[in-house]
Amino acid sequence: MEIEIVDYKGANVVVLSGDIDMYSSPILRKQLMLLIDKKVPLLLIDFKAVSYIDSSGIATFVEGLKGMMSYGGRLKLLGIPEGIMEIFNFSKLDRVFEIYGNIDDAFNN
Amino acid sequence: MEIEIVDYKGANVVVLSGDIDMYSSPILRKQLMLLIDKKVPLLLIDFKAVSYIDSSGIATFVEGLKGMMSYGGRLKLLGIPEGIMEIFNFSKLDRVFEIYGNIDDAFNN
Amino acid sequence: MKDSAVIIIPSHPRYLSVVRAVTVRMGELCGMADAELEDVKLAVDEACSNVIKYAYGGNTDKRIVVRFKITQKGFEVVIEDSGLKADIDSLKGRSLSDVRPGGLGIHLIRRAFDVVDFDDKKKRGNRLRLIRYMKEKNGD
Amino acid sequence: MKDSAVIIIPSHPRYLSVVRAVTVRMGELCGMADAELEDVKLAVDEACSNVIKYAYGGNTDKRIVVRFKITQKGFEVVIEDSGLKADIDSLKGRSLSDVRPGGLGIHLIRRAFDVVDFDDKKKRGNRLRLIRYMKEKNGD
Ligand SMILES: Nc1ncnc2c1ncn2[C@@H]1O[C@H](COP(=O)(O)OP(=O)(O)O)[C@@H](O)[C@H]1O
Ligand SMILES: Nc1ncnc2c1ncn2[C@@H]1O[C@H](COP(=O)(O)OP(=O)(O)O)[C@@H](O)[C@H]1O
Repeated sequence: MEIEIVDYKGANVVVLSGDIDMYSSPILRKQLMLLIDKKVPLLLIDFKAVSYIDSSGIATFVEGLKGMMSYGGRLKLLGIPEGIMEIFNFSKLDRVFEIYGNIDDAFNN
Repeated sequence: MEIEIVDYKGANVVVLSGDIDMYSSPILRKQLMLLIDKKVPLLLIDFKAVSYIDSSGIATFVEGLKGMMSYGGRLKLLGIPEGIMEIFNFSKLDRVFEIYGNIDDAFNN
Repeated sequence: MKDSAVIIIPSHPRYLSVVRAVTVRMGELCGMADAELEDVKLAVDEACSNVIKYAYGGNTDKRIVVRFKITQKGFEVVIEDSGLKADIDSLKGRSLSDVRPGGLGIHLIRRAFDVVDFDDKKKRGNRLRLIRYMKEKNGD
Repeated sequence: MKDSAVIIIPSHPRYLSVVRAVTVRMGELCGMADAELEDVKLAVDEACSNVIKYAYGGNTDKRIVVRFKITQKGFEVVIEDSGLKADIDSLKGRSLSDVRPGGLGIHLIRRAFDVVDFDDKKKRGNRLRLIRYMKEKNGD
């Protein structure tokens, strides 16, 4: 997994690529927590280049969401590939996360 | 490996994809030999979607080339990806095969 | 050793990518479609992650042995460790409507495999047996 | 079993894709770049193909054991079979300027690995040891 943090109109976008598994998700968790500790109001996660996610990756986002909700921040997921969306659906987390097709939709809604 | 045989302006084009290894090259060999037994004058091999080739695959083409040369036929390779070209170069077979960038170049030369 | 393969890795999460790669290749040899491959890959990864977390308590230099077998009936994966015995009763995931981190792995394993069973006969450690029955293919 | 992995396959060419997949993943864990990965993948495949062809004479239901080890010095791959002993003297490829099918495998193995060595101590079968020394990386 690679993590890149870029700016989009003043919002933080976490651009992920590769496999998010039990090996890489602690690294992801650390990056998310750094941002959440700063109480960023909006965090966009770009999934376009994510090839794989396991339950530890899913758990990391659930934790991130809870962290952000605690101070009224918003976590938005975007560009989730079909195979990965399927896991969000299966785990019923599609109802819990804000999920968007692309960065503009995520930013404007 | 997948093999598809298509027609291009009356010439046979063997379109290959995937891995050519000790498992798949006997299947490829059989297909080539069917065409060579018919003494086709021109055979184009499209490598664009080939992801891997080992020495058994290379040997299959050397054999095919020899078969075609025996009756004056021409075997032309095209669209060879960089990593695979590297193996033709290493084995000095780039000097032995007719190698072209794309199907038009292969057909017209 | 017809139609089977074995991969042995250390109980470190960085080797999970190796197990996933083998799982996908073996699934391909078994004739699985892409969506099936994804499900089975995830399930085997989850089972191995659980071995690292629970059987080995996070210890990363133990061994995990994963056996794959392609049979007439389907695809079998057996995962062995020499760690703490799993408490079968604790082996249930959370209710999926209870949103919290964790508790998803078991569901993902059960989704991909028809049989999910710890072998009682194993004395030390665990032997988890997973079987996915393959649907008969048209024309086969 | 720190930093090592073992894959065991039947001596059937259809399992070579499994060995290639493991080789690539292990090479990645070793920090190899794409071009290196390709070379090493091909070399390990060629060595296993030779086991099937020569040590096992084409017999497809024997076993091949491939061990991978990531060390400080580099990447080590040990390939074991229980087939016919290799005649070390016949173990040379053709001259590359002699164009004919075959005789390329050994060259491809030697290109990827600094050490290519049969272990004399093995009684039955063969144990081929391959080592690729890793260049020190800048800044590491
Ligand atoms: N290999 C195992 N050995 C012992 N206990 C296990 C094992 N796998 C799972 N468990 C138990 O089953 C529970 C559910 O597992 P799982 O659905 O993977 O969720 P998680 O690991 O995220 O809690 C775990 O919390 C654990 O108590
Ligand atoms: N594992 C092996 N056991 C016995 N002999 C081998 C083995 N590998 C290679 N050889 C010998 O080395 C020769 C060269 O091998 P190689 O370069 O792979 O070419 P090829 O297999 O195409 O002839 C072979 O022809 C064979 O005689």
